[in-house]
Amino acid sequence: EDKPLESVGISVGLLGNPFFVATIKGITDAAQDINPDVKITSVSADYDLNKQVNQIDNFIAAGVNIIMLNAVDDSAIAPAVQRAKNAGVTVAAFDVSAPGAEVTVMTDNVAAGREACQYIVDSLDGEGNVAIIKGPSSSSLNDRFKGCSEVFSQHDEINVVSNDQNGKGSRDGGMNVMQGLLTRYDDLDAVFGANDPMALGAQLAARQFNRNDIIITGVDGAPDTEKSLKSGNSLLKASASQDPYVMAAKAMDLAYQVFQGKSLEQDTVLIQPKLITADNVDDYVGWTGR
Amino acid sequence: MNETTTTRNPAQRMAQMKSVVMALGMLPVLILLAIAFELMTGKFLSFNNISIVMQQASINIVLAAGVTFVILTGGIDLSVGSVLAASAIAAVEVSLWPGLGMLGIPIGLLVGLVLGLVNGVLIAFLRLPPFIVTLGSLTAVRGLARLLGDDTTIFNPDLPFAFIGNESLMGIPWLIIIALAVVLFSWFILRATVLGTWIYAIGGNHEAARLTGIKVSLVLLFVYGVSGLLAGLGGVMSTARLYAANGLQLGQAYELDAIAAVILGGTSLVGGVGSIWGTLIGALIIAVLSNGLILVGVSDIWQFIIKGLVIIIAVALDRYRLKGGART
Amino acid sequence: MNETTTTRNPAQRMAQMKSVVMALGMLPVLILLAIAFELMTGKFLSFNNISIVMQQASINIVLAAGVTFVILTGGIDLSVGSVLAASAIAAVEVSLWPGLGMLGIPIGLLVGLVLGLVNGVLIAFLRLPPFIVTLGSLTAVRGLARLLGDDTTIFNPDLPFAFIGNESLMGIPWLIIIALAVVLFSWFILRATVLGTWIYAIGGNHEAARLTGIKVSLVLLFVYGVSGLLAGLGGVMSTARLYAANGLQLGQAYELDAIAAVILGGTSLVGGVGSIWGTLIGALIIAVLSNGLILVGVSDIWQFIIKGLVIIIAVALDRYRLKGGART
Amino acid sequence: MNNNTDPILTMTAISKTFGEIKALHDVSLTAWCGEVHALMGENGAGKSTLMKILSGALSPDPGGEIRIAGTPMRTGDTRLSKSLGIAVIYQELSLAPNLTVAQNIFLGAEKSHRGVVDRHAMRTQSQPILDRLGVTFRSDTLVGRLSLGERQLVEIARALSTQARIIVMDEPTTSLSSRETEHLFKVIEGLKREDIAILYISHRMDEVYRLSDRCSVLRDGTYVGTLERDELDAKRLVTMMVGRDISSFYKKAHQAYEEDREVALRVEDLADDKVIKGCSFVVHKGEVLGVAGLVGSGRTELLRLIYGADPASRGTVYLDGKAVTPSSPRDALKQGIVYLTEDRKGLGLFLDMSIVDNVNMAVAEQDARPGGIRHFSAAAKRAKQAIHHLGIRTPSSRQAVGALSGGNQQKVLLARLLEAKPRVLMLDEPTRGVDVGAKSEIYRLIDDLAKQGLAIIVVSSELPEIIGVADRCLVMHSGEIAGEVVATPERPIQQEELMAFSTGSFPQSNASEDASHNKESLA
Ligand SMILES: Nc1ncnc2c1ncn2[C@@H]1O[C@H](COP(=O)(O)OP(=O)(O)OP(=O)(O)O)[C@@H](O)[C@H]1O
Ligand SMILES: Nc1ncnc2c1ncn2[C@@H]1O[C@H](COP(=O)(O)OP(=O)(O)OP(=O)(O)O)[C@@H](O)[C@H]1O
Ligand SMILES: [Mg+2]
Ligand SMILES: [Mg+2]
Repeated sequence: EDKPLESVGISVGLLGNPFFVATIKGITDAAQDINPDVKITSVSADYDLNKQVNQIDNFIAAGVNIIMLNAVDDSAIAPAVQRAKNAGVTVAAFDVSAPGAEVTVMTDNVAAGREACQYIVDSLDGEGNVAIIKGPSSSSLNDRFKGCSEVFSQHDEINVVSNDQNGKGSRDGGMNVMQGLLTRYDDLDAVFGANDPMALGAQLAARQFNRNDIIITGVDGAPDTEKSLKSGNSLLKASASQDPYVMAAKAMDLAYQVFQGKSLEQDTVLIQPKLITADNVDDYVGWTGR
Repeated sequence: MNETTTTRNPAQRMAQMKSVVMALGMLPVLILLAIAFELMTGKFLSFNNISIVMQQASINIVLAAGVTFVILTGGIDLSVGSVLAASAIAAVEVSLWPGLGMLGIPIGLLVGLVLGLVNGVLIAFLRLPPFIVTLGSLTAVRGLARLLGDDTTIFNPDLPFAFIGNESLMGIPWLIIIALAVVLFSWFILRATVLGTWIYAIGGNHEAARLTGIKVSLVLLFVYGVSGLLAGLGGVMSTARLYAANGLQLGQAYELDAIAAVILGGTSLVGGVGSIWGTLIGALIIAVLSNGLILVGVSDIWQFIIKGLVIIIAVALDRYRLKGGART
Repeated sequence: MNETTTTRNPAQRMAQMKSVVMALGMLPVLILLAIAFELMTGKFLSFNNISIVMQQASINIVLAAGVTFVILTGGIDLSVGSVLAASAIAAVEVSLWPGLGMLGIPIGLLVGLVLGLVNGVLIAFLRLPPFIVTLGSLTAVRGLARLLGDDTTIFNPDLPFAFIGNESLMGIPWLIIIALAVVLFSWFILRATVLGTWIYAIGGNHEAARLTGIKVSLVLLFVYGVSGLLAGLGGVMSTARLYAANGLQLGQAYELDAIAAVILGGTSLVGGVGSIWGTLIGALIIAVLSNGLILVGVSDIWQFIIKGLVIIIAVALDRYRLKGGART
Repeated sequence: MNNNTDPILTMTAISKTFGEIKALHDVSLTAWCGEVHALMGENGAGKSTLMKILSGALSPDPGGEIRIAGTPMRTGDTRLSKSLGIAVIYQELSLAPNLTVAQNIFLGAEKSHRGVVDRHAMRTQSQPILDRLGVTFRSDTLVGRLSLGERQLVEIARALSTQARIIVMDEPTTSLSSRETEHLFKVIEGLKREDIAILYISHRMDEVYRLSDRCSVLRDGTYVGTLERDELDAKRLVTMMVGRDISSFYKKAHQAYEEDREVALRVEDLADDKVIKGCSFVVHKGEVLGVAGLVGSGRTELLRLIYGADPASRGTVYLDGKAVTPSSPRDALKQGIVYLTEDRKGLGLFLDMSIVDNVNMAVAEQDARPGGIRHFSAAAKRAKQAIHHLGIRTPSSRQAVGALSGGNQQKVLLARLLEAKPRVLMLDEPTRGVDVGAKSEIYRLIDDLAKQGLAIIVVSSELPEIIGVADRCLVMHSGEIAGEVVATPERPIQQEELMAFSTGSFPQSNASEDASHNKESLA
């Protein structure tokens, strides 16, 4: 006899990000396949650990069956997860790992950073001046930064001129940082933005400076990236895509199995990113392609 | 003579009643909200949930108490969120010292106090505008917190003072006890001491306070120091709850919540008018809204909209209730 | 009589000089900063970079101009960031209408104006405190913006009015032209019209203004309407620059930057004192700092610390310069 | 009395500059224990500035010296001055409106045990002082709820509560009626007996005659001279103050009271639910109606109701026979009713704005060019005229009003009102803090306006002023009109009549009888 799935609570880093909107859609669809009347509450922690802990406590109080968690911090969330488990709630982590979660489904962000920056290295034939636009410190952005730095440091002729500017994870921030970088360095060859909004902002700045020779890469494969890649004159050449919808839906399915008391063969799933470029973008399904 | 005293008696009674209503402040709104959420969910007024709400409110109560002191003098403190972050980082780092981990508490408090006093010196002795000074330290202290914490989350799963965030004394969580103690302490200072009278006097008429020989600068130093100290306490509480701190994200926009609690509680931004009980109720209203809306299962977007509207409606009700107030 | 006039002539000259220095306000700080960054980088004072700084400042200038009106009456508007987001979302959505895309501009402005007027009605006619009302709408309008934009980033790579964000008129980017036009317009209203005098009067002494027969409510409605309208304009400008808008992230904390520009520019939070030129310089200081620190290559963390300190030092210098100033 | 002791206070060579305005220039002043030393001078002469330097509220320019009982005092420190026994009643009241009367009285010197306030002690110790001043409000009332005169009494009580050796009174009676003034004078006599030195600033000659042992005069920030009590003489004083001989003060030529004159303003059963309990009266065209009463009797509140500044609970105001009952000050102004507030700083002026802006505030709209653009030259002209007519002492018309002396601020406020070209003029304490020269200028103005057919209501706490200026006088007592007194050419209004009504010692019925009796005797 199956336990009925009545309610699910979702807490994500920042709801306004289309990426997380897609994850919520994935979770909602998967949950409604199980029970069309399931009650789903999704909240945004705005990258504030205190807030996320509050939300988890509130979910516990509300008596949800499953908490779908996109942790603001991949280690410090542990006590709250433990509380939820103690209260008999199933916790599933997606996109970011959470210690103690019964299910974890995430993109390999180190690999994503690696792929996006390998593309730069290849395009520059292993030599040139490059910059990294950081985001606000969060585990997925930090992993991408790590992967990218790894690749760049393996090539002696690649000169990283700047890697400590914060594009705030947004178009606006990416654009402002890129404007500064372009004023400062006349000979910049390529830029890696740790997520697509910052990469797209960097593209806007490069256009303004008429630096149409610059190579920009990002991570996400967001709809606006897709559109840019398809436009034919995109400076944003490649983005290591993740699939938030599939990732989150998968996490939901696994979490339901745990909720039913089944044991999983594999409780951690690492999804490999796929580099999309102008050449393969037409085959790309995209976040909203379902 | 006789006539005047008799005619003034009912007036006096009216005035007394009014002052009771004033002291009640937003309490009716808080009660209404609680009843509404209980009716909608059937889970709100459980002992357990009330305790959760109070715990969630506790840090904001502590911050808001400090900000109440500042606002009563007619100033403002925008830096409490950043100071909280810096103190929390310091507290976690110190808690990692082998054997001396409990020092995290006094050091966290000290960091808060010192940062608050720096604000205070700039405002009280250099006479700089509080808004700009604390906006500056909102930014600078945020940078400092990141620097202290190496721009990452620092974590101590064996935090020696974790009991503060997770345990109870006779069924009442420590966080709640601390928050209420802070409120009582603030109430005592404001209500019963000479210092409290001076704080109100400075907010009521800064120039008059100076002319009567009140040490305005020292009083201002005190209020910003207290605000910093309580932000430091908030940092320690947050650490005890989370076992961790992050220089960039922790405490972001907390100043707005704290100020909102103070103003919702009826304290005037101009200074001189208000009470700590109002602040307590204001902070509880904010926490009840956050908790209740999740219990009801309102979506995040609508939570924003409803929260904003409820805040406005609450003061509108309050204004209506107090109609026909004083001349000034 | 003669005697008094002769002894007072130098006094008058001094007073004039002082008022010039007052009007200059923070200009010396701005110039110092610019020179310092030029010396450090050799690239700051290029025409191109100045143009970039001004472009980056433009949105904040427009917002801060609106907030200047509000603060001059002694009020505050915390909602400009959220209103900007809502207007930007509306502008992008309308720009996607086939053939009618240019309507995005007026609709964006209209959304801002209407939201500003809602604030205004609550403050002017229901007499609610501006801080709480605009804090409420900061939250509620943020929710509205997310609702309008379906809680995601909406974008339009073929934005019909993208020229505003990316093209120039006789070498001067449109964004800069718009920002300066707004400053001139505000200057004209504040300086040359009866309405402007009323705005200062209300900020100077609200009750006296009422007793002098000034239509206080209408003036307040006007200032919050203008603030909303200019936030709407900021939304359109942001859209034209980014080709995209996001209901949750866009405009976060812009209100603090706008208020900081106003206060740095010497406008008093109490109301009644200040000028739009000060606001312009305040906004430029903030933009110069952000741009210059990136040019110098200061790390993100230190940018925070330095920005905060420079803001405080700037007002401290200003205070020192004006020492022994007016009675108030 | 003070022959063989050292002076308690000597101020020597005190100068003070604001920017480059020299407010005081080498002023010296001496005071002995047990004397009342009056300080006189025109508006802006520097009296308040000198006293603020004594209290430490302002720092003098270097060079001067203040000695208390022979020992030099560090200047610019309010705490120090206070601890040396200097208490000040400031001209611009310095009370915290959000605190109670008792809290204000002991502000900065709270009764306490180890930092904990002893409310009971403060209440019980403030009550005798308040009783001595004959106040009717309680010590736990919020100051923000008091009328201006009542606030002045609190300010006085504060100065009396300290163990002062020197008490400075900067125009303490400007908002007090004769009864409170009388109380104050008794207190001052008591203080003299206790060997306390009192520095007394006033523009009222009669007070100076009555109280002072000596009188020093300032003019344009310089010390002119000191007169001993037996040398006091109005003409001489005025000459010292103004620097020239003002031959005669303005004396009103009373107009006969005519029954059949056209009624301009009629007030019927006007009341609010707090203070005013239903007042009815008329004002005729060309008539000056005085309103007398004790502090807190509701005179201000009555005018505010007529002006629409506070909501009335019942009653009607008729203008030229038409019911108008203003709903707001703006409405009243449109009808041609204007009101001069008694609280110039709190409710009247825009202290950070220039004289030009302050004078033109009410008329800027009607002067404006199309599109609401200000007519700057018209505004400048009006301001210039006002400065000239009322003798406002200022370096420039663009001076911020906050930097003017108290009396000059009052003139600026008056100028604004007169620009509005009213039909009914309501003046609440119009000469509050104004010097003798300007005072007679204002009386002349009131008379001229009355001759032009305006209906004028003057509220004043100074009985001689009311008697001098009014054709007819209402007396208020606890929110009601207790009586009416009419002046005739043969028989001017008597001070005693007004006093009797205002203390409520005339029963209602008698009062109206008395008024009709007056009218009969007229016919
Ligand atoms: N803070 C200030 N800034 C500039 N000027 C000032 C300031 N305070 C006083 N003054 C000027 O100093 C002069 C003396 O002012 P003060 O207030 O001492 O006059 P007063 O004799 O008390 O006059 P009144 O009888 O009107 O009260 C005036 O010209 C006044 O404008
Ligand atoms: N808003 C208010 N709330 C409560 N009491 C008030 C208020 N306004 C005035 N009063 C009281 O009403 C009474 C009358 O005040 P009003 O100002 O009319 O007196 P007044 O006759 O003009 O006296 P004064 O000479 O002091 O100006 C005073 O006792 C005052 O304390
Ligand atoms: Mg004076
Ligand atoms: Mg009065």
